[in-house]
Formats: sequence, C-alpha cells, structure tokens
Amino acid sequence: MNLDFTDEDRAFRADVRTFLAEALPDDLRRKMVERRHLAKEDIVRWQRILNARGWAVPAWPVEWGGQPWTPTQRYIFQEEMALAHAPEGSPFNVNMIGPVIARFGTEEQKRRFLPRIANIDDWWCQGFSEPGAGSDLAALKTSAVRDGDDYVLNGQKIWTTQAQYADWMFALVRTDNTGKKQQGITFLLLEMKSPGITVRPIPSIDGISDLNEVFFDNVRVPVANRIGEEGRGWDYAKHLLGHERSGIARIGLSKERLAQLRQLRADLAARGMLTAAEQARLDRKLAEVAVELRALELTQLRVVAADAAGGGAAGAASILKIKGTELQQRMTELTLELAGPAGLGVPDHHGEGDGTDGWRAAAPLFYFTMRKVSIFGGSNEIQKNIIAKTMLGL
Amino acid sequence: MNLDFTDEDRAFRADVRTFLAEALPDDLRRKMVERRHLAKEDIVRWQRILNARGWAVPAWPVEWGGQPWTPTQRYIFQEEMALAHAPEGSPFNVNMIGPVIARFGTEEQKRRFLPRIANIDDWWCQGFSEPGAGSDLAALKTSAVRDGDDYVLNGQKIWTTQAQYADWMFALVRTDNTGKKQQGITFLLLEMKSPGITVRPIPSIDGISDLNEVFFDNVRVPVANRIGEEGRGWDYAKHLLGHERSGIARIGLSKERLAQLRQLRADLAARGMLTAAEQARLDRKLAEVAVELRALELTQLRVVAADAAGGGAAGAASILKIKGTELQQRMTELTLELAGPAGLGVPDHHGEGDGTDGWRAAAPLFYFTMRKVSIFGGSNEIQKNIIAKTMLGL
Amino acid sequence: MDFDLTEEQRLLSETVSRFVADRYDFHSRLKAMAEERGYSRAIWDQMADLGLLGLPFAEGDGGFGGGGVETMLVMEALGRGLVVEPYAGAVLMAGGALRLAGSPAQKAARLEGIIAGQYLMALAHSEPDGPRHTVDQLRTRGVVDGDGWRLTGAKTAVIAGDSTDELIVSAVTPGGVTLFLVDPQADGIAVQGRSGYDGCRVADVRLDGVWAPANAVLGGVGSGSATLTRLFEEVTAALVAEAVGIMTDALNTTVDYLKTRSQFGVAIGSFQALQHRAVDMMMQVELARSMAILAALSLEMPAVERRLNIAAAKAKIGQAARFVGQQAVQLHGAIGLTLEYKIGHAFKRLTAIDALLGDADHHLDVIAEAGGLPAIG
Amino acid sequence: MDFDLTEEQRLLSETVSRFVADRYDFHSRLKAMAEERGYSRAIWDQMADLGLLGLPFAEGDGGFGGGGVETMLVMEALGRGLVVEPYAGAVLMAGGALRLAGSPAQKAARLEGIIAGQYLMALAHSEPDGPRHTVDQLRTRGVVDGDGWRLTGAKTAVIAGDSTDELIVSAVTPGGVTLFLVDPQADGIAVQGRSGYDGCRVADVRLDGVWAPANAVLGGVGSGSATLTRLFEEVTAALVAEAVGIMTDALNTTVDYLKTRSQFGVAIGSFQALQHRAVDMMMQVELARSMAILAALSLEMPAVERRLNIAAAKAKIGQAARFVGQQAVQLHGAIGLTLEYKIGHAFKRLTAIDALLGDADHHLDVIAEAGGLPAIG
Repeated sequence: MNLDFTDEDRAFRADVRTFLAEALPDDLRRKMVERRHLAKEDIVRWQRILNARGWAVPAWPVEWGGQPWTPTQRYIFQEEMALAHAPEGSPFNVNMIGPVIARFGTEEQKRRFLPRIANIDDWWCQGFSEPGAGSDLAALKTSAVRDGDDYVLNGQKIWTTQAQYADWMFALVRTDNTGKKQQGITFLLLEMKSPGITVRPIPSIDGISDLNEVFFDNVRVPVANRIGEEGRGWDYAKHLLGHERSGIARIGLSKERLAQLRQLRADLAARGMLTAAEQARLDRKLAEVAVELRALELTQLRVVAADAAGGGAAGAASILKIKGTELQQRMTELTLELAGPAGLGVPDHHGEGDGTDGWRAAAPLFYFTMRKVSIFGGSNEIQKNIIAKTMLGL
Repeated sequence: MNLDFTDEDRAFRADVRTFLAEALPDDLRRKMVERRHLAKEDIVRWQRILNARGWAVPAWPVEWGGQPWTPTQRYIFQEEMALAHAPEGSPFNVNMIGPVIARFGTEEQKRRFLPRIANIDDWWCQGFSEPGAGSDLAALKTSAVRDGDDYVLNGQKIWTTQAQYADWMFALVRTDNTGKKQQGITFLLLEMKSPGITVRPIPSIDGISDLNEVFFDNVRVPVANRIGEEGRGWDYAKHLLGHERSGIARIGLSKERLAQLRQLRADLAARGMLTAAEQARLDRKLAEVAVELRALELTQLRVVAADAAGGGAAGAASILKIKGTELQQRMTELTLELAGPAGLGVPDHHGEGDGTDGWRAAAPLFYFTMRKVSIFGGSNEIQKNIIAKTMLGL
Repeated sequence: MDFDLTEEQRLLSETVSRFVADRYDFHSRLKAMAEERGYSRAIWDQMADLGLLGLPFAEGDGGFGGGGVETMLVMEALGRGLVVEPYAGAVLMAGGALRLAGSPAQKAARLEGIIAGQYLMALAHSEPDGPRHTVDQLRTRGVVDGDGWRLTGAKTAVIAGDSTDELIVSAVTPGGVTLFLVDPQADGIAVQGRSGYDGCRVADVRLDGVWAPANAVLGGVGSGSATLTRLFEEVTAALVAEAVGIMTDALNTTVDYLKTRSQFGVAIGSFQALQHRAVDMMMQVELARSMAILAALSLEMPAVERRLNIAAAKAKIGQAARFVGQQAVQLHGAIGLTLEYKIGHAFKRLTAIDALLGDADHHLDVIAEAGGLPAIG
Repeated sequence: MDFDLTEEQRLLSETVSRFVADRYDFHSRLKAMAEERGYSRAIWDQMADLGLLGLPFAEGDGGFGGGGVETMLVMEALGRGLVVEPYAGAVLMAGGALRLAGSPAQKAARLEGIIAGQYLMALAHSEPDGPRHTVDQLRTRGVVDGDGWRLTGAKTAVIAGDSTDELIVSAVTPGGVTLFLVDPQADGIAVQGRSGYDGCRVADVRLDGVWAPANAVLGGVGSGSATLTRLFEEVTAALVAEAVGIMTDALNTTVDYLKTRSQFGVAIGSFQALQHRAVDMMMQVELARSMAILAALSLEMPAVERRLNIAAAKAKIGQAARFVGQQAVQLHGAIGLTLEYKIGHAFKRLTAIDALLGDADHHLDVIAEAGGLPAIG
C-alpha cells in the first residue's frame, strides 16, 4: 500500500500540466476562474485544442481517438484539467454518446459520428427525461412507430440540457408498449434540424436558460440511426449512465474550489471585511470541508485502483456521486456565505462580474445552479435506493 | 398577543417555587444535580411530599386529587419542578395508569386504585412491548383466556421499565385472534406477585438494569381487574399515549441542563482546562442549543395556549416529542464533549461521582441513557410517520 | 401568555391575506418583476388603498400605528404571495428611519406621500467593501462644508434604489454615524440599478462629494447608530415573518407536489424517505413560526431581551430557510430549478433573507458573545 | 498509488481475522470483561502466540517490524471483534513509548516479556485536571532528588493501569517533559482501577513524591514531548483503524437486523427511511475506511503531512463513529440499549475512541490553524 504515484504517472502529470499551461487560452481560464458562463464557442474551441493534442476523448477506444491510459492516469488528467481551470468538454459528446456508439454502434455509425463527436463538429444533447418520466425514466412515452425505413416520433422530452446548442440528440423512445416498461425502449440518434422538432428554452434559477423542452411532431428518423437492436435501448442507456467512475466525485474541481475559497477568505480578511470571530468560523468550516474532501479523495482513489485492477463494487459510483455532490453544494454555500449580502445585487448574466469582486456577484448563481447536481443524473434519493439494493441487499 | 404570564400565573409560579424551595429534601436535590441514579425510595418519598401538598397528580380529575389548573399552570408547575431539580414522579403511575383508570375504570377500580397510585403505595409498570411487538405494538401476542372469573395469561413482555420495583402492571393482552390486530386487545391490571410471573432484569448501556423481561406462565387475573370492555384495550392505550402535551418537550428540564452546561464550561475554563479555541467553539454550540431551545419553548407555549383554548393540531405532540428528544440528546453530547477523555473512567453505578467532578464521570452514562428517548414511547421514525399522515396527509 | 389576535389584528390579517390570494398569484409576481422599476405601480397603489403603506406610522402622522404583531401579519401574508413590491425596503426600512428619527417637519413633508404610495424612499447603508453587517463600521464619510455636508462613499444592495424619490444615506461624521436625506438626482451621485437574485430590484449608489444641506440630517448628527440599531431590529422581525410566509407556502406547494406527482406508478409522496423529509421541513416551519412571533413581541421588550431574542429569531430563520428552501427544490426535482415555477423563486428569496441584516452565523455570534439568551415570560 | 496488500500483509490480516472470528465471539468479550483484570489472560496468551504482541517491535528486538499498515490490519480485525484486551494501550501505547525512546538496556530488560505476553506496561499521561489533549501542558512534576527524581501528580484513564507490571509516567521536569519508568508498587503511588464505560479497564494513578532512579528516565530528560507526539500519531492511526473495524461490524449487524426484524408484517429493512439511514451509515464507514488507510500510510510521511493527515483521519473518524454508533442503536431500537447485545458495546467503544487522543473538534482546530491540508500523492 502506498499513496505515491509511479514515476510514469508523475511524468504523465508533468506532461499534462505543461500542455495545459501552454494550450489553455487565457480568456477561457479567466472566465472559469470567475465562474462566468461559458458560451458554446468557448467549449468547442477548447475541445478542438484538446482534440488536436489527441486528448479530447481519452476514455474512448484507442482506434477512435482514445488514449491507452490507466484509470489512475485518467484521474490525473481530470484533476489537472480542473486545477488548471480548463473547461470540461460537453459530457453528452464525450462521456455519453461517444462511448455508446463506440460500443454498440455499427461500423458505419462509428465512422460517421465518432470523429465529429470528438471534435464537437456536432453538438449532442440527451433526450431521456419526459414530463412523466423523471426518476422513473423507464416510464417514458415518446413513441416511435416504424414506417418503411424511418421511425416516426411523437411526444416530448424535457430538461434537455443545452438542446439550444445541439445539432443532434440521442434519445430513448418507446417502440413497444406490450411488455415490461424497461422493454420496448429503443435508442435513436436524431438530427435537431429535422422537421417537426421544436425546442423551447426553460429559464433556470441560475439565470441561464440551458434547460429545454423538446417537442416531436411526426419527426422522421432513419432506422439507420438506431443504436443496436430495437427494444434494447434501456441496456444501452444503463451502460452510458454507469460508464465513467474515475471522475464522478469531481475531486479536482472541488480541490480547485476549496483553494479559491481560501483565497477569497484571505482576500476579504486583508480588506478588513471579516471580524476575528468570522475568520475563525470560516477557517473552521474550511477545515471541515478539507477533511470531507480528503476522505472523498481517498475513496475515489480506492475506486480508481479497484478499476485498474478490474474490480470494484457496483454501488461505489453512487457513493461517490452522493458525497461528491454534497461536497460541491457545501462549497457553494460557503462561497455564498463569504460573498455576504453584497452578493445580492447580481448582473443580468451568469457571473459576469464587475472586476475583482465578480465572484461575489456570481456566488449566489453558483449556489443556485449547483442544486441541480443532486437532482440530475439520478437524484441522490435514487442513488440511495440503488446502494440499499445493490450493496446492502435491502 | 403577548408572552407575559398573568398576575395569577405569576402568583402561582411564586407559590410553586416557594413550596419547592422548602419541601424538596436537600439530599434528593443534590442527587438530581449530580445526575445520580435515584432509588425507588427517593421517588416515593418525593411523591408523598407532593401528595401531601395535593400536587402529586395535578392533571387528574379534581375528585381524585387533581388540580383545576390551566394548561399554562401545568406548564409552569413542570418548569418549576425541573428548575428546582425536583425528581419526576413515576410516569407510569402519574401520567399513564392513573388517567386511564380515572377515565375508563369502574367506580370500584377508582376507589381501590387511584389513591394508592397517587401516593405510590403501589408502584406500577407498563406491560405493552413484546419481543415481536415494538413499533408495531398491536402485533402483541400475550394471550389471556377467560376461565371463570379470571383471565389466564401466557406470554412475555419486554423492555418493561422498572418492573423490578413494581407492585402492579397494566398490560395489553390478546383476548381475540380473529379480527384486525388492533381489535381483540384487552387492558388488564395485574399484581406482580401473582403466581407465574417471572421478572428478568436486562442490563442497559447506561449501567442500570431498569429494563426487564416479564414472563407469564398461567397467571390468573381476576376479570374485575379488566379496564373497560374486553377487546377495547387498544382505544384505552391510545388515550394513555396521547394524554399529556403540556410537558412533552421537557422544556424545563432542558433549560436546567443548558444552565448547567454553561456552568460546567465556565468551571473548566476557570481551571485552565480549555483553550481559547475550545471556549469559543463551546460558546458557539451553546448558543445554537439556546436558539433551538427558545424555538421549541415558544412552540410548546403555542401548544399549551391552543390546549387552553380547547384546540390544537393532533400532530403537534409529535413535533414536540421529536424536537424535544433531539435537543435533550444534543445536550448530552455537549456534556460528554465537556467531560472529555477524563469521563472515560466511570464508577460502577450510575453517576455516583467522586466529588465535584462527578458530572464528568456521569456524562457518558447520561449520554448513553438518553439514546432511549428517541426510541421509547414511539420512536422518532414512528412519530414522523404519524405527522406525515395526520398533519401533511401523505 | 396569549397567542390570539385582537379583532383588529384578525381583520388586518384577513384583509392582506385576501389581497394576496385574490390579486397576487405567481403570474402577478412575474409581471411585476418584468416592469422597468422591478415592481408594479398598480399593486403598490392597491397596497396604499388598503392602508398597508401607512401601517407602521403613528396615527397623528396619518398612519395606523401598527406595531410588531401587525407588521408580522402583513409580512407573513406578503411572504406567502412572494410579493416582490418593496414593502420592507421602502416602507419599513427607509420609512422606518424617517419615523424613528425624522423631525416633525421632515415627516410632514414626506409621510403623506409615502402612505399614499406617491413617494418612495430607500435606505443606502450596506457597503460593498464593508463588514457584512454593521451599524457603524462604514467607509462612507460626511464632512462639514459650509452650512452643509459633503458625502463620499459607495453603497450597495439599496432596495429599489433606482426608482426612489429620496435616499437616506448613512455616513461616518464627526461624533459618529449620521443619516442624511439625499436627492438621488443630486450632483455627484451615480445610481446603478439591477435585479437582485431574489427578484427584488436593488441598486449600487456612488457618492462623490455629494452636497447635503444642514436640514438634510435625519435625527441629529451622530445619532445614526442608535437609529439604525432600533430600525434593524424592527426590519429583522419583519423579514423573519416574511420568511415564515414563504416557507409556509413552499411547504404546502411541496406537499401538494408529493401528492400529485406520480413516478413508478405511485404518488411520490408514498415514499417514506420523502415523507420524512417533508416532516422535517414542516417542523422547521413551525419552529420558525414560533420565532417570528417571538421577534414581533420582543420589539416591546427591554433592549437586551429585544436584541437577543431577535438575534435568536434571525439565526433560527436563517437555518430553517436554508433547509426548507433547499429541500423544497430537491423534492420537486428539475421543476424546482426553473423560474417558471414558484418554488425556485421562494428558494432564492429565502436565500436573500438569510443574508440580509446579518446571517444565521452572525446572530449566533451575537448570542454566544452575550453568553446565551435571557428568560422570557 | 496502490491499495493492495503484500502477501505477508494479506496473511497477517487473514490470521488475525480468523483468530477473531474463531476465538472471539461476543460471549468471549463478556467473559473477558468479567475477569478481575478486565481482560482474558488466555486470549492475551493466544495473541502472543500469534505474534501480535511483537508486531510493532524491530526484528532485532525480537519483534516483527510491522509498520502502519500492519498495525491497521490488526486493529481493524480487533475492532470487528470488539476485542477488549489492551492491545492498543499496552503494546502500541506503552510498548511504543519504550520502542521509540528506550535505551538498548531498557528494551532488553522488557521487550521479551512484552512480546511473550508476560510483561505488561501502561502509559500514565492524561490528567484529570489538565487540558483535554496535550503532550506538554502537564501538572505532574518531576524534581531532581539526589541521583534520582521525585514525581508528584495525578493521572487518569491509564489503560489497564491496575494490572500493569510497570508504568510510564510523563512529568514536567527542568528542560521539558520527561518520561519515567515507574514501579506501580513503589512508595507514594496509589492506583485505583475501574471499568471504563467502553468496557476497557482503566485506572487513576496518584503520585505523591514517588522516587525514580536516574536510569528510570526513558529517552532522555526533556525529550518526552517529541516522543509522545510521534507516539500519539501512531496510536491515533491505530485507534482509527479499530473504529473502522467496529463500524464495519456495527453496519453489518444493523443491516442484518433490518433484514430479519419484522414489524407491521414486513422486514423493517423494507422501509425506505431506514434503508436510506443504513446507506448513510455505510457511506460514513467507507469514508472512514479511506481515512484509516490514509492515517496508516501517513506515518511514513514528513512531519507536517503526517500530523495533518492523521488529524484529518481522527476528525473524520470521530464524526463517523458518532453517527454510525447512534444510528446503529436507533435502528435496533430497544435491543440496541442493552448490554446483552453487541451493538450497545460497539456504540460505547466508538464513543470512547472519539474522546481519546483528541476528539474530532480538537483535530479540526489543528487543521484550521494550519490553514488546511497538504496535497497527497
């Protein structure tokens, strides 16, 4: 047992760090530091820089642009990205549809889609949730009826993140109503500019409209754009949701944020804005967060090591998800607390602060926006149901 | 709206305070202050002093020794008792079996039992829980079969508090197996010296053996000792459990304990045993407890006022129970924290400390013993089920 | 010991509750927020017609002489409706400063307009670079200049500060903190309004040597700290009541949602973990309600009791508001994250109320320093 | 980055686990507690036979040269069995002081006996009137008297202090804190043993001018603080591992209970609120397990990393132990409150572990003062 990275891993970390220091555009870095909302172009630009380096989709199969990294190296890469304030790529492209196509797609689908996904030549969104199918995802009703070489879609998706940017959607649709609800679900790829698709943005409490409703009115989708077999979409979706465990707790991100919290606290104290009691109290809370983060970091490392050894418990990802999101949310509370009432006046757009104190204006929106992490991707209540069942046998 | 007590209530409080100052024996008071375990004789002695004053059973009907006090006055009485460090009477006598007999008993039963209950000429225990009937009390199985003028009991009770002291038990037994489980339950009074009763003490984590198993082997109970009708015991038991709301949050007790915590903290600081950081942290925690207690106190007063006006929501007692027990437990945690590792060595018996620092030895046992308050009398989980159903309609 | 309302209080409560229920649904809030000044003139006029704008002022000044309980009733009702109009900021806060410290002449010139809804005032006190909550640690300075004063500094989070007829500005002067009546159109003032995250309109105000005549001093030179101390106690009690109103509505909305939202073939309210969460919310709401009553009644108590009970109320409400707001969103799931649904607005306003006039931590520090709370009753 | 055990470590772990599983059921614990010295000689002999008592000592001294990971494996296994024998107190704590500071002659005279289970030592350090956790703020004094020392003071919570062959006593002397080897039968010593609330035997020790010869000094005059600092880091890491073992067993026992205990016609483990509580416990156990590993591995790190990571581990374990212990009792209901069932014992020992060598709050203070935790890896 040891916590030392191998010489190889150290060299890898140095490589990544050097690359990020050189390649990450300064304006992007600043936006990230100030917690400003990234435009689509920002994310695309960075993804293409990564792609040019061959690091856009490291977890994919090597033949499609992946890297033969160990789970430890993937963890190091994610950590360095976060510490360098690099934007995260579109998770829908990188972590979701790419791996699904690489695993279950036809050769034709792979050749057609994967290079464009990696380079975000196409921006993808995820069409899973429906008004009546949230935690109970398998209750989805959007129907796809076979008509010649097409499926004809009718129905509605909701909470579709960044559908307003998207060129393509991967969607779960119902092709059969007769069996168990998990059966009869099919996994389709649809072009967002297809006739009959309407996107309506939903304004969010964080001041962004990144959530959308997507309506389907007799939308035709070629059968060639189906993933795998008809009726087996649920299996492919489960694969997608359980795909990546090395970054799920977002340790690097939380480390970077904790460091920023310390900096902000020091800054306010230096400006005479904190009483001694307030400083002591904040230091105490920061220490508590540091301990929680350290415990989570070690737990994440244990999972990474288990994955590297080809094993590891199924519910471990749920633990990392729950505790990771709780910690991220806790840190937004502390940022809000640091910002104080001066954070009350915010500009119209997410985090475009007025100079050095921009973070104070951004703090509340950051707090609001991070409420979603315990809701989306399987709410923490659902995660606890999963752990109770799979790990405790209850 | 106002928070002032009336002149009448103030005068009443002064009366109670004067009486307690004069009547409470000093040795009892000291035992209470030092959190020592009271012997049966201690409780009986104090109950008889109260009874001589006419204050042993104030909530009973006036003809059986009750007082025509308002809910506010009952609240004041309980608060003053706690602040004066007076022992609480046996709840089984005062709050449970007395009111049940007064309400549902025959005239003969009232005359025979009530005066002896009030004076603890007989010590009573409660025979409700069984090994298979805890939270699900109505699942009880102890059978009572009619045989002439007797019932013949077979079965077992468990967690019977202070059965080792008891002269009598009031018990729920099953006289019918055919209907819903809440039906077919009968409420009996049994003499503990009846042939066929065996009491086995169960040692507890607080170092006392106040819990017992009670076994019935063909125990004969005269039908004359049945309360009300056969098969309606569940109704009488429900009445008993919902009887008293003016003291359920135990505000007075918590006030007294918070004051003691402040005293202990000051004492340790004066002896140079707390760092500045520790003092600040403890003061902060005490402030948090003070705020919770104040919120609970006002909530209790609102319930008392609603009761005085003849109204009030059914689930309010559950709120007071949950929050009251959480607060009591929180204070035992703080006592333990104050005691520090020096509390690790404890004497053989509950709280018999060695001089001024006896409280430090007693602190852990006090912490352990108070875990029961969120379990007995309907666990806090059961209380939340009740609130969800009765107050939220869920 | 009496928690009953007087007949007058009951009528007031019913009137405001009916006004909110009939005239202020969620759509009204959205419409009001979209208006240029960030709230609705029409609603403001209706509030004036109901006499709400005059409630806290003395009868001799044309008001109704309402006290802590009356304000609590109004604020709780406004909270239930998530009313965005600046009642607390304009009437209770700025109007309160005038009421507490104004000379008869100063009151006479303004109160009629305030009560009629025709004259709006705003208190400019918080500073962007100052301590988070203070009555006297200010950086804004007032220096004597001829027969008047020159004010220089920066203020932030000034409620409705960009649609106000007059500002009340706190500044450090020789002798302590002094309050000044300032024309927002005066030379040297820059007002930058924006929508606060809670939906209420706020402004940043910069004062660059703004001139104020001697008769612009409110309540005497150096008396500002005392005025603000009392004023903040009153407004804290009011905010606490507003939070209770918001939490009550958020709880009801959440419980309704649990009963109607169906997943896995059943109402999600049938899941015990969610039931218990709703119970936890409900207990916090009831404890918070008790503290709002305490705060309102404490306004009549001696200084120490008043200060500490109100601190306790704000501390408790801050914690309760955070828990109830977060859980209301969580139990709603995604729909709780949108601005098209009431819960998100409630969550954001509850967040603001914790931050305003000292957060829970601040008030716990106050109590810890004082060595606890004095007995009541 | 490697969480695998070496082949030797795996064997050690299996050996101790089998010993606990085969020889140390709950009944063994009760029997051991009932013995006069508060633990079982027979079990102690078996632990010696297995080589456990020699584990941390150098091979040259007749031990096995086990480090942090080996001790973690043993302590976790002993925790799972709620073993009451004073392994941490006698072997790791007192034995550790000898190992760290003893001269070759001092070691030679004692280690063989310790490793064979024939010689028992106890560290007398905590004081009834002292700060809650310190290496040097002591009231016990050692003054030079002729060619030796006179020791005066009071010690408490001395583990197995009433059945020990020799005491190691810390005292303030000119030049700092010094450790002394003291015969518990010496004139001027009074030892009062009792059962600690966690089931472990502890003693109060009074020293009234006890004489100690010059060669009774352990590790040099004034070197006590440094020895104790290092020693407490080692023992803290060990206690943390013990807690993980106890919590693991408490979780398993609780989950089994939820599956088998039936109320309302179903296993209570079918109630979602209880399921989620068990999940919360399980998450705490896993986080605690990670911290036990960190603590064990930190013993090889430089001073600052070592100190702060171990503080973090103890802080986390303290919080986790409180939560897991309380919830294990709560989910068991009444049976969790008895001494006839394992859970109550687990709860009490977990409570003690939080209190020993600085509670969670203490270690959070350490981290806050240091400005956070250094990076690992």
